[in-house]
Amino acid sequence: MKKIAISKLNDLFSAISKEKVLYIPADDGANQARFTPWQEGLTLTDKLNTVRSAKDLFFPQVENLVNFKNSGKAIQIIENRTEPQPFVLFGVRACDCRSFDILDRVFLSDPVDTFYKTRREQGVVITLACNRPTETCFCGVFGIDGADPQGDVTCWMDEAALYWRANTEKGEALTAALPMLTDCAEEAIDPIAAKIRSILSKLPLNDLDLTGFNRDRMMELFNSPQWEDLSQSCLGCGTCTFVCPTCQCYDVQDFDDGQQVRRFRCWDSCMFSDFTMMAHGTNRPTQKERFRQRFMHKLSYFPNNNDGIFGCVGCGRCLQKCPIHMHIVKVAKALKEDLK
Amino acid sequence: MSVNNEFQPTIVAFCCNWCSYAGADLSGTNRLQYPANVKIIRIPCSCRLNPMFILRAFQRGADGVILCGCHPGDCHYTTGNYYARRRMTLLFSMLDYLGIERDRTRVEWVSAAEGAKFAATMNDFAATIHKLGPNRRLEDLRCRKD
Amino acid sequence: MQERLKQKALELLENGTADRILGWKIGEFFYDLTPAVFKTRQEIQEEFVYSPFAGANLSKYLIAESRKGGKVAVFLKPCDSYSFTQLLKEHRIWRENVYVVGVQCGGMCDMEKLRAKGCEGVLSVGEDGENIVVETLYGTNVFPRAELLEDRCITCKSKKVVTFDELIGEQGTELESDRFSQVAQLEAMTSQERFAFWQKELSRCIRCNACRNVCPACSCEKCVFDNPGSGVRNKAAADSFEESLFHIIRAFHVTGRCTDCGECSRVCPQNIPLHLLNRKMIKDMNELYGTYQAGADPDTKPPLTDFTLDDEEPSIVHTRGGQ
Amino acid sequence: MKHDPLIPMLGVVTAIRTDTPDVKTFRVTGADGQKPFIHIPGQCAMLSIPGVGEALFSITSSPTEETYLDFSIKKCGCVTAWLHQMEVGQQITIRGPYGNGFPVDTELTGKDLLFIAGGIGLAPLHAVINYCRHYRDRYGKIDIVYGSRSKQDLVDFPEITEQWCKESGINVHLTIDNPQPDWDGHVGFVPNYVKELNFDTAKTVLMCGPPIMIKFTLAGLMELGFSREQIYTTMELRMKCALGKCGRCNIGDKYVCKDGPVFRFDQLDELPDEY
Amino acid sequence: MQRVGVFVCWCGSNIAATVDVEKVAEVLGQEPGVVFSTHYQYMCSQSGQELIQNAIREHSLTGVVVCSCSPRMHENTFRKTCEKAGLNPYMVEIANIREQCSWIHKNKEEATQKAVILGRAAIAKVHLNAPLTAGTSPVKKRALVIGGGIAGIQTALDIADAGFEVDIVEKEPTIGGKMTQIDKTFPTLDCAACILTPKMVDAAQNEKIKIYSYSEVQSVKGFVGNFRVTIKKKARYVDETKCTGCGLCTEKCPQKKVPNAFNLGLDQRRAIYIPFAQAVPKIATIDADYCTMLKTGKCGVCSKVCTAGAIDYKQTDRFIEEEYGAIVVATGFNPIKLDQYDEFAYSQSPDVVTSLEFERLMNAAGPTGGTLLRPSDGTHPKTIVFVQCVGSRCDDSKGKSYCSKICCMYTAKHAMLCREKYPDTDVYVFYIDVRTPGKNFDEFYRRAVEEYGVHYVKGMVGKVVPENGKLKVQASDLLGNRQLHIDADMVVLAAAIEPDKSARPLATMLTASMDTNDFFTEAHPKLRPVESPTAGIFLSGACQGPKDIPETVAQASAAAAKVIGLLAKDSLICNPCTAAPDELMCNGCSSCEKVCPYGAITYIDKEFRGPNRTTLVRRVAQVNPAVCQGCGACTVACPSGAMDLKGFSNKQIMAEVDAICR
Repeated sequence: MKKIAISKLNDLFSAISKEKVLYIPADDGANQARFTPWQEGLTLTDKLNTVRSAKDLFFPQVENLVNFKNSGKAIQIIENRTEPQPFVLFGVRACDCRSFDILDRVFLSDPVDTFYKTRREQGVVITLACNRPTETCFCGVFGIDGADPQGDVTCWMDEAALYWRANTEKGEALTAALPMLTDCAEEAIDPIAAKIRSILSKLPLNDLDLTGFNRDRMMELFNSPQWEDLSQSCLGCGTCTFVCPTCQCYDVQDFDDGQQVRRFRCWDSCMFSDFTMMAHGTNRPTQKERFRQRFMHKLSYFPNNNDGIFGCVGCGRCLQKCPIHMHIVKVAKALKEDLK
Repeated sequence: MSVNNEFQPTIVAFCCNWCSYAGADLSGTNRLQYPANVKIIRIPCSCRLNPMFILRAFQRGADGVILCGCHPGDCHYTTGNYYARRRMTLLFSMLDYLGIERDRTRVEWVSAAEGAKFAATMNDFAATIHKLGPNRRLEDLRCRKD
Repeated sequence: MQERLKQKALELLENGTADRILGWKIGEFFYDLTPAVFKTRQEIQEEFVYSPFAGANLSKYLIAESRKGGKVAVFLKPCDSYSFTQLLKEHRIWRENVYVVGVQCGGMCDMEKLRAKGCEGVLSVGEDGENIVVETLYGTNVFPRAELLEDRCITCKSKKVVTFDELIGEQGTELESDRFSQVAQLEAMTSQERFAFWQKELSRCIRCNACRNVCPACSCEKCVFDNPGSGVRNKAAADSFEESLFHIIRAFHVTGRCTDCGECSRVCPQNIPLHLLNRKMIKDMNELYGTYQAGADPDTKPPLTDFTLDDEEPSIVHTRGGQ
Repeated sequence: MKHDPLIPMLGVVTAIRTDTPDVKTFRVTGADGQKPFIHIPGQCAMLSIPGVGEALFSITSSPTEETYLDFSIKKCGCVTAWLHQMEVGQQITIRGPYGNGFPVDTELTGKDLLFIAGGIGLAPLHAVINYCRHYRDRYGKIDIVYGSRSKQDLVDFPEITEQWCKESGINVHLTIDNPQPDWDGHVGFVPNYVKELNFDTAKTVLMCGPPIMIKFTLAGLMELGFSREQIYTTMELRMKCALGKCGRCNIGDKYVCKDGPVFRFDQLDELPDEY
Repeated sequence: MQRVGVFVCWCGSNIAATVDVEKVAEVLGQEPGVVFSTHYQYMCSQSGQELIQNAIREHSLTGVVVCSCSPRMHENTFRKTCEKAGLNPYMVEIANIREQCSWIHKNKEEATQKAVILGRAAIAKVHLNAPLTAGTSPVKKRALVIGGGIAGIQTALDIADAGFEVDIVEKEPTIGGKMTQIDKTFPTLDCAACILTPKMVDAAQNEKIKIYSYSEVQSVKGFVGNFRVTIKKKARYVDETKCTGCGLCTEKCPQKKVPNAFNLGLDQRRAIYIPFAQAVPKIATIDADYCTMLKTGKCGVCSKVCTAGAIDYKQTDRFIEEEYGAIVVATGFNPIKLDQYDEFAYSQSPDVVTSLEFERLMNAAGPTGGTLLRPSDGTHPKTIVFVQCVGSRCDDSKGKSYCSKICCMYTAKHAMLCREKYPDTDVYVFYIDVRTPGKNFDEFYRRAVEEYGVHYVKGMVGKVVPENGKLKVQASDLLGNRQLHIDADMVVLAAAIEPDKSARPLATMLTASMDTNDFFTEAHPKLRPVESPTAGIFLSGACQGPKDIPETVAQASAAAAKVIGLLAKDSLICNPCTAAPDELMCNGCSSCEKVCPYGAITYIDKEFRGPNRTTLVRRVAQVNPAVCQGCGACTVACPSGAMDLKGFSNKQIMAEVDAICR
């Protein structure tokens, strides 16, 4: 366990960013926080979390895959991917940190997505315990401990100091390069963690119970008559998807810039009406099917294929951002009724 | 880009078939010169010009877009240019509001008889765009050619 | 107010005026209301809510709801009623299947503003005169109600319910509001400043389409940006150009149809002031072509489908606004 | 730099055969003239024309063909329309193989096989049939029921009549929907024909065709006493990545591109009806 | 994606001199989808067209791009060429590399580069072209002539002669127009009335001709072959069916102080009047501005004296709707108002007159009974100064930039007639140039100078000042290089002529185009001089440009011939480039309907298949392809992009944009 005085935070950031690009959650001037490359003068946000999740850094909204050049009957494949530079992501919350595990299960399973993989390899994740969880937090439901997040390095903060614990080799290596961190006792964080846990225990959404959302009940959940009513107000926008740290659906599109064809990958949302559109129709023709897909994926399909791990980390972003507030907690609670 | 690396703007001129395209033809018939950067796209009427086309042109690397149509009152389809006038006024105002240079877009009414006006307009517009330099505020970086 | 609406809903259901009610449904918290169709007495009694967080404009749902069998009753706030009327004008809602109950609105509250005041872990709110009392995990806070109002409500244009079958409470009037002041401020900037402003705002866009999907004017069967046949389909904000393109074209498509209900800015997860684009168009139309309020009546021609012989030339742009 | 599975390789169209008014078969090799990859019958590949789009197609040729891949493609969308107007020598991009394929070397060996195909549905089965013909001794009796709207719409008619029909141990049953002058074979829809043919139930069925055909043929086979464990089919859904990641082609918790496209009907029964 | 053939035309040296046609053909040959590319000296020639046709057959082309002159020139030619080779004519695109490239650029490299880009745009467009088939629409076999002057009368007579019904709408109470006011005609000096009035009578008596006098066109809807016109018959307060034209009322009417418009206000008439003796129809008309009865309700004299009982004070404007296959515009001209010409003292002295007023003063049926007298004091003028080009060939804003064409000749006529009738008068003509290009025109002018001793002075009159009953004329003699001061008794101004004021609103109704001077534009200045660019609208007489009588009559007959050609057809082929909605995307919002100038868009409720085997009814737009003229206003009004224009689709135009900006 290491520590550094809060007043020295700037030195720490400065030292880290000498070697690697450092992203920290900072206010963006529009009343919200986002991960921003650190530069002299940039300070940590007071906000609990960023609006856009930390997945952006590993799975960006848009990335170029490959270029082509068509000429006559010939095609030239131009691989022009830029390898990501090493970077450090500071201030990741416990929920977002868990989301990397979920994304890993998708992108690092065979066949491995090399774009994601290299970013994961290049990125050092420094998590930060949540001093002030908010009412929309329900990470605890998924066994995530906001008082002791994972990642390459875990940090805790109180008024005086930042506490630092390296968890992995990557974390150790980074720590070794930061001499301003001084040693301290493991127990130093206990009061902080205890305080956090006492708040976590009072969170209103702790009562969310997801037992029974397993493979055996998949068909039952799928055929629930409630989907009709639940999906009724859904606008079919991609807000929940795009702020979600675990949503990873993507689209591959070509853009002809007049000289070359750029094939890029971009986020997509299963809530969008054309998500599964083919030349002769779509198998999810109404918002009901699309809405069902998103929540079934998070609550049933994903855990079925991944040792029961839910595709949700309880970050609460969709609870705050859904234009009509039809969020995963409402859906899960409604479906739970069916399983009783 | 031309050989001497001087900025050569790309200018798209949308011309209505009945007046301005004929006006452009007339300026050709009269051998009135205007810069080769100006490329004309024939549309049936100025009211056919969808704002999307203008934005598309800027996206793909145009530095200026001009719409030429019949003089108000002379539209072959009676009222087309009146609608075009309102649409373009509002569109240009919005582009201006978004901070796009006002001079990159223009509407000019050119009749079939105004070959000289057509050439003069194009010369003037091309000079204006040349002065403004490359379109940087409403461009798609993927389409940038340099 | 909520009780009066509830009673009305029950009454309409019971006397057969409507066989279902479109309203707002209670959520996990006091603020996360969801538009919902209520079919039974029980649902209404237990779940129907009308509170300062019932911001969602219900009129767009009626496009689909009015086409279903039977009759749906709906509660429309003044600004929602403008959207409703505009949709009627565009023949999108089957009027005969809708029973409209107009409701007055004292302005809706904005959770984002509460959070911006550092209120985290909000558990409940109460009203104490003109103050809002907020209980949080971390203690109690008191704020004047006016400070929590949504921006769109601060510059409310009208308290008049334009179309209704029945009204709960007093009919309101059109208000003098300075809703264009922000637009005017932008206009007064230099071109470079405006560009910087919008670049900063629009670059945050994540193309979630919430603004479009919530917008009552954006109710196309298929949006051009979703249609592969349109030639401009794009769903990713792959280049800053595409964000601009999307928002410019969207603003243009709703020009003369946008009632300035403000939903676009309310739902934007990135807090982009999208209404400033639409308001600019409204301001321009008012100044150039005479005052026009979309949705204010079912007949007036929208400015873009109309003209006069002596309209201003597009070059007028050069003489308006800042440098 | 690692090669990403999303990045395709170059292929060349070396031959184009027009099968029916809306089906063409394209022979594709790698840019080096070699077969791009080894596949299992029933697997698919992503073909693409940069700027037009990428789409998944069943590989029609048997893995036993050593130098090329064949794709029988029906014109139905913008990628296929583009493919249809290509000329020999056109380069395309290709990546694959994707999907599980038919269990030709495990569950199907030693079995009597019944292939049922409708229209372009023959394409994936074609690979299996020729694989089975190549390793004829590994399989029992082979019956093929193939139907289409008309004689002109029967894909790969010459190969069927001149090779398959003439091979011993293979019974080919062709049918068309409506009578026509130059047709002296069976007339009628595939499901009915299957029932008429009254196959014994000691067969493993491989079926592919339009949904309506599948639905009624399945019912017919049930009537004949077949069990759902005996019947395989192959699915087609919207796909972008074919890697099980983009999130489109799932049916319940199974991804068609990874866990499929070949499913047994008893497996499908456990999945939501969303296809 | 099409199989495209590219054909680059040299146009002799017109293109080839500034554009490297060989290179253009070569570069365009590399474009996607281009399977054949060549160049040839004259693509529009017989062998050029054969070249295209052979290529279509040999290379199974599905699209053709011709890089040549303007599509306005030869698009149709090449469409027909391709059609003959079995290609849909709308699979042809023209890249305009002559008018918009080779003719305006001098640098060959630059022009070649531009030609390539224009070619690329055309190729990009043709890839998205779809075969279009033209529909047909029936032709209403009836023509409308607007304006009953000599032009209108001649056109109507010729059309009627061919056996078609024709209506004349004349805004004045009588047909005849300006020619009725003219005394003699140049260069033959025969009497205008003598040659005009028989034609007026012919028109009135022709069974195929119907004259709507004192009427105006109120609205025009429809399109070629199918115009629906509303004609306003203005209230003349006289029952046309009863009035015998006896003229008694016009003598008895107590209101005598009405300026006589027919004599240009040089004398007065009654409130009820027949413009002149030979008026057709010869029916009285009450001038509502002056009639005491209509204004105060007290009088009724005419009603009392009318034995036919034709007076009807309660008459109102009536509206008649008629259908026509073709419309001829013959709205004629007027001299410009000279209020702004203070230097000629037109407003100050009654003895400064326009040529048309002078015409009335010389006319036997005019206010002076044919004796030339000064309007001010009724004395005989001894010195007359004619000023030419008053408001013609003018640089300033009060005049016209064009030459009014007829002034030189009528001034010569006036001068000659003066000298002939009153040899004791001195006649001066001030001119800039004397233009006499016409049969026997120059001879006529020379006779005026040589035989009649008219003083022709090259120079402009600077000022006319009325002083002691005389008109002091200051002028310059450019040839003599001196200032002239003439004490004249009368000054005659050859005022420029301009189109009638009714022409502009009419043009808007007809959707016919006009030039900046409000003359109607012809479809082609040389090859189609009597047609408006708007199909079914034809031009007759001075509404198209200044003309003398023989030219007017010639054009009138030419317009008639064109009308006859149109009416002889049973049906017309429609423009296939019309708007069409994609019903699946149509919102039914009516935006398109509101901007359609032709009323071509209607709505129906249509049932569609919805998801999951449901059906839903939606309001969707329908376009009548026979009515749609293809302007595209609706396509932009449509927010969902459901409405698109065939031949100029969104994707086609964007493909052109992309190709140009590439």
